[in-house]
Amino acid sequence: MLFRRIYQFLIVYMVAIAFLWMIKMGLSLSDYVIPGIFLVAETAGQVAEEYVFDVINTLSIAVLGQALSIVLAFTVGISGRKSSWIGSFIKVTAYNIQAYPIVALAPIIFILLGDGFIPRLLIASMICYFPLLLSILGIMATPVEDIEHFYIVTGRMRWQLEVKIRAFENLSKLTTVISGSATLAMAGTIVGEFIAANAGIGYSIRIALYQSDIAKILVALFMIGIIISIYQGILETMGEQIKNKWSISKEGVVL
Amino acid sequence: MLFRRIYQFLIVYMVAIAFLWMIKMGLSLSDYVIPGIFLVAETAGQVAEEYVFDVINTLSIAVLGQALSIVLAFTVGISGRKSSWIGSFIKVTAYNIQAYPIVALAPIIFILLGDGFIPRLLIASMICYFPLLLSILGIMATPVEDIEHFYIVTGRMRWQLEVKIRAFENLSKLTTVISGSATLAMAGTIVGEFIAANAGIGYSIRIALYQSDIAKILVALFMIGIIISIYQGILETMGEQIKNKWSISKEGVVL
Amino acid sequence: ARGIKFNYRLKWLFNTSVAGDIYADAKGFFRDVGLDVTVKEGSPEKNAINELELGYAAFGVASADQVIRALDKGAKIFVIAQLFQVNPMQWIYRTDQPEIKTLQDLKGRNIGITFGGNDETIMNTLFAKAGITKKDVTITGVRFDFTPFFMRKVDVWPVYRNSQGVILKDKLAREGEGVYFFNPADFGVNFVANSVVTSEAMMKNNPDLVEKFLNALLKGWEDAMDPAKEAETLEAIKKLDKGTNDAIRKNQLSVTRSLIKPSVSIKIGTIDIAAWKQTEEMMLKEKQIKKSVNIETRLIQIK
Amino acid sequence: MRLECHNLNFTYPGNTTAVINNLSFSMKNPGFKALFGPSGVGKTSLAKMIASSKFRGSKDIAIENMDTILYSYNLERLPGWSSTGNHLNKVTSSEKQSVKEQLIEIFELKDVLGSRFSQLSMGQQNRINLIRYLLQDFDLLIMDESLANVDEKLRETIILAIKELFSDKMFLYISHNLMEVSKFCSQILVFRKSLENKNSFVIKGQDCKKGYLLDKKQLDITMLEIMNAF
Amino acid sequence: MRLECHNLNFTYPGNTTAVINNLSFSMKNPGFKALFGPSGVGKTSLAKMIASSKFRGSKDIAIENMDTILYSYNLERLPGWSSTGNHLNKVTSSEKQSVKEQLIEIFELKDVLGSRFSQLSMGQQNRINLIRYLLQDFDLLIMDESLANVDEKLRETIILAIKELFSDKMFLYISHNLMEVSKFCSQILVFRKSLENKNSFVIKGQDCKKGYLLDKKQLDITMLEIMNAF
Ligand SMILES: Nc1ncnc2c1ncn2[C@@H]1O[C@H](COP(=O)(O)OP(=O)(O)OP(=O)(O)O)[C@@H](O)[C@H]1O
Ligand SMILES: Nc1ncnc2c1ncn2[C@@H]1O[C@H](COP(=O)(O)OP(=O)(O)OP(=O)(O)O)[C@@H](O)[C@H]1O
Ligand SMILES: [Mg+2]
Ligand SMILES: [Mg+2]
Repeated sequence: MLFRRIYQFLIVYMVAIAFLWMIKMGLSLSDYVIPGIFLVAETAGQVAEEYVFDVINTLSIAVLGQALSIVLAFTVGISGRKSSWIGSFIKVTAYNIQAYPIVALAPIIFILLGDGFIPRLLIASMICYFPLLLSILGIMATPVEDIEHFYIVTGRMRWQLEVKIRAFENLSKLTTVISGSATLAMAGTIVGEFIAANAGIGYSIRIALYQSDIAKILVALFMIGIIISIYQGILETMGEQIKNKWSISKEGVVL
Repeated sequence: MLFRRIYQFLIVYMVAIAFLWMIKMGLSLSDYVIPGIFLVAETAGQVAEEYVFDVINTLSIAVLGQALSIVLAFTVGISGRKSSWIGSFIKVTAYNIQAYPIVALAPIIFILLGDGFIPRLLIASMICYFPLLLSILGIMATPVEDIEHFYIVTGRMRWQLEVKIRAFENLSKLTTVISGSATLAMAGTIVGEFIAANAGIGYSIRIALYQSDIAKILVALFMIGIIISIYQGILETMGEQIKNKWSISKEGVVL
Repeated sequence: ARGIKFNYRLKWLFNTSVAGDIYADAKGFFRDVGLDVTVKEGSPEKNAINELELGYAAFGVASADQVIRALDKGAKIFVIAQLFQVNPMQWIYRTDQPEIKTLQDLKGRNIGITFGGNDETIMNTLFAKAGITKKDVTITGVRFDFTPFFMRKVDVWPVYRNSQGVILKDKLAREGEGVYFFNPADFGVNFVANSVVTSEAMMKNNPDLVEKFLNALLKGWEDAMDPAKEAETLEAIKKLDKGTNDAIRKNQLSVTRSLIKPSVSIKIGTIDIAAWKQTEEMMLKEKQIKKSVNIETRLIQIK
Repeated sequence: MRLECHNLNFTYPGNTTAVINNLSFSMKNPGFKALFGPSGVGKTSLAKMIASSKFRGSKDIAIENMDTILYSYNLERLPGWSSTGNHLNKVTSSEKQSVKEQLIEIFELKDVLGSRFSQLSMGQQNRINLIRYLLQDFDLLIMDESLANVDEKLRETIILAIKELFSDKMFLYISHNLMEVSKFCSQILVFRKSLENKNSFVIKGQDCKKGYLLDKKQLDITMLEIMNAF
Repeated sequence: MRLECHNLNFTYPGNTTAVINNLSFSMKNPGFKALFGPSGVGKTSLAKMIASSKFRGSKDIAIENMDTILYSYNLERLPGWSSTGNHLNKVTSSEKQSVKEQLIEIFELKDVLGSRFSQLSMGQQNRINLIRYLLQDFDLLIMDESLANVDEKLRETIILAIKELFSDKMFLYISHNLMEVSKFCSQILVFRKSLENKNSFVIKGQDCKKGYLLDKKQLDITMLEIMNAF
């Protein structure tokens, strides 16, 4: 699974690069528009080591940010699942904050929080939480009648139980979304670093862009891709294990 | 529903602004850091009309972008739903593209597509499609055994039917995600404009940022919020209607 | 004692164009006068003037347009030193195009402008000066990446002369292309660039501290711009700016020198009052500010 | 204890014909009562109306001395995250612990308490679901085909045990087994198809108790009576 | 046509005791065969094994002259986006059109063809599901409690009609109704509880056809035989 992810990424990356180089040759573009193979290799030699550390730095924030956004999404998703006034109010708030491009909010965030670690984390989780929220809202707002009936009529239904039932019945959807959101957390962290940090691969990308150094960017994208593939692979394996542990292979699977 | 959305947004906005103004007074900050009520009102008078057109311009792209990303998410989600090699390959591709911060890809997009309408649309749908994809993947990868059994054993199962069954059984989750993704499309379009366009509210925000004009940004955020609320409200109403038309209120709802 | 602790917020990322700030810190000039200064990188989203007001920083670097705009909106700040004597915001174009010798030579070209940026104000002033209307030129909005210039979709592209300008020149040279720079100052338009700012409260309550800080900082700049200390300066920069190669850094430093200290006679930090007034006028004309802010009252040249 | 309907009507929204049409009947005292009739005649609909708080207290449905009415049906599921035994414990108050043990014995479920719900056979699922309802506080329990997938022998054991253990409760039993209904229920409401429900009959059943001696003749008469009412 | 098992074994993964343990039996010729036994004994498990392509062709299960084996059960649902009538049409080939009409008549489903599946009563759901299987090509159709929620009268009509209309097919009928199984099936595999299935019996049933005259004595004997095998 993990290996598959990695070599599949390598294929994707190679195809994309080959495509770029075809364009380069086709239009005979110079190295400063699209860097050639030697320039990329040379740049890789120069920055690879540094970028590995950057990406790992970024990943560590992304992991934190993802954890935060999972908590956030569940909190909002659970409290916003009802179609009551307050539920819809929470949804409106959550949706609106999302609608604002982070770049527009960034100045306000800096005014409120200063710079450093916190805004970087906040931006990462703001970008990551919303897609999670959408799925969780969808799942949490859909009753599982044949299980919930008993608890409702006997007055035993608590919101925790309701949430547990709906989460369990949609376990595979949830694990798909959560492990998928890893890439969002990563993208979010990079954006956060791009505008708010002085460390991480997002920061390095900003510098490379300022220097208009596409070769560095290609190297950075490669590093990001590899690390994401590994992280994603690990999450998916974990998701499988949780599914197998918490639930149990359904009857239909055995026979 | 629609009205509720709008006045709920107004509440959220007012609370946020009031909070900012409390900070302003508490720390006695100048209009440059946080603009006061008069400056915001004055700025609103100056730019409101222009911004309304900008936001509508942006919305029109967002609607297109959302449509595109729904198509994209379904295409990828449906072809990536199997756990086969090719399914996982498609997923890896889709995930990786997502992981790359759009700012890093922007130069490449520009090389391939030039600037103007197409990259703006592309960036909007790239930001919007992924959360949709995650939900659709989750839904499409989960069999509905008690319905699918018949079609499988009688050899009548086609992928179209499988997709239709799973979509139908998860209709309310899908409509939640799709109408929720409107805000993502909007945010995506704004980001696209921010980095790649000469029109739209994202472009206006960029100019305001260059001039550190927070008052303009607050006005822009207000416009965006209002339009999003309306768009979202319309989508939700449509979603309800589709649900009511395609499916039928379940037994349990009546009794 | 560790000294008085505060932050100093730069305008932009660590690179050669902040050589003096880096040097003063690296050589312990602040420590020597009993100050514990943290020098922080800047970015478009981080604004030194905001940080002064919020107390996140005690000193900062801001561009003249930021200063004037903030004053227009009631900020209480003072400019205590002007770092760039010549604005690094210039335009690059290839040598296979005719050189721009008079402003009239701008006609017919495709010119890049960052809408909302300083370069727009500067270029508009130049146009007004030369009587050029929007019909005579093609204006293209500029973003952060140079692809349109590389692809020759835009002929004349705005750059920071001492950082990006050097890098681009080098890149094009590798492909055998030469470049010119178009400097508005050569045509009488002096739009002030980065200056050191502090808050009114600081000026009032802690004039000693301001003086100590500024002296240490300017000492850093003087040394950093001293050709004799080039190796040391480059060494200090390299520690913070790994992404650039040595040759480029060296070139950047020499260009920076010409902008910060155009001649030996000019003391670094000298506030060019005339240029400030011209800047304010330009902004007023462009309706970037509503009223005159009497900029000269906010400029304090500390001896 | 009394359950009565007076000219009750119900039509599903969007439908033209009423499912329940002028239905009147009366049932009283604890014990097993049945709803019996052809498939699709409206038994489930009536049962849900009785259990629904929306219809409680309306003048069409009169309920006396019964506060808690529970509706259970054979398609219910238990949550999947732990064993059925655990779930059973969770919903049993401490004073009902011994009843629980007794019921598990009678329902022959000892061996499957360690399994998840999805691992049970259909009949086992039916039984575990019914047990948890019996362990709740209720005055009237509606069992909508709750034992449909259990074999006849065990079903009889279960019904007799319930009647004995919960002799002060009322049960509304919906089943398609004519013999069973005739044997064990005291009153049987027979629905007639495509006629006005008004003409529905309440027929007296044999109401057999544990250790009963079957009067075959009487039973045949009851069954015949029901068949005729059909 | 022949269906045979030789010392068949099956244990669910993770379980310690086998569900099917050294089971051997043989059934042949078209008609109604039954799987009968207490709840949880392994009927569904065996049925799924027979239908599963994984076990086809293994030496334990021998199937002769039957290519298509379909497994149907009572919890299946039809898709919800259009009426059950539409869905039925979609899965019926043109040459089976008339059989379809006939079956709808017999199954008493005319009135509900315009309704969505979720609007049907349980017995109606059972019936519409069974009809669509009957309209497919098959040699052996397994009906796992497929008529569990249908009333006895209609169930009899349906079974008799199926036997008449599909006289060249084999059916494996799983039901908890002793009388029904004894009456209408030609061979009944009786599962015994908690003993080795090896000792399972195949008992000859009455195999009544349409318009039958019931030999009550014979039936009682069969039923007794089954009860004893239990
Ligand atoms: N939600 C609904 N909308 C419309 N019609 C419905 C709905 N639910 C049930 N019906 C119809 O009402 C009638 C009675 O249904 P009900 O479920 O009460 O029957 P029942 O007596 O319980 O039958 P069964 O024995 O098959 O379970 C049926 O004809 C059914 O099609
Ligand atoms: N997926 C599974 N995993 C583990 N055990 C299972 C699984 N499915 C069924 N069982 C067990 O296997 C046994 C036989 O189940 P099966 O469903 O075959 O019984 P059945 O004869 O069809 O019963 P019923 O008449 O109640 O439907 C039961 O004890 C059940 O608990
Ligand atoms: Mg019913
Ligand atoms: Mg079974």
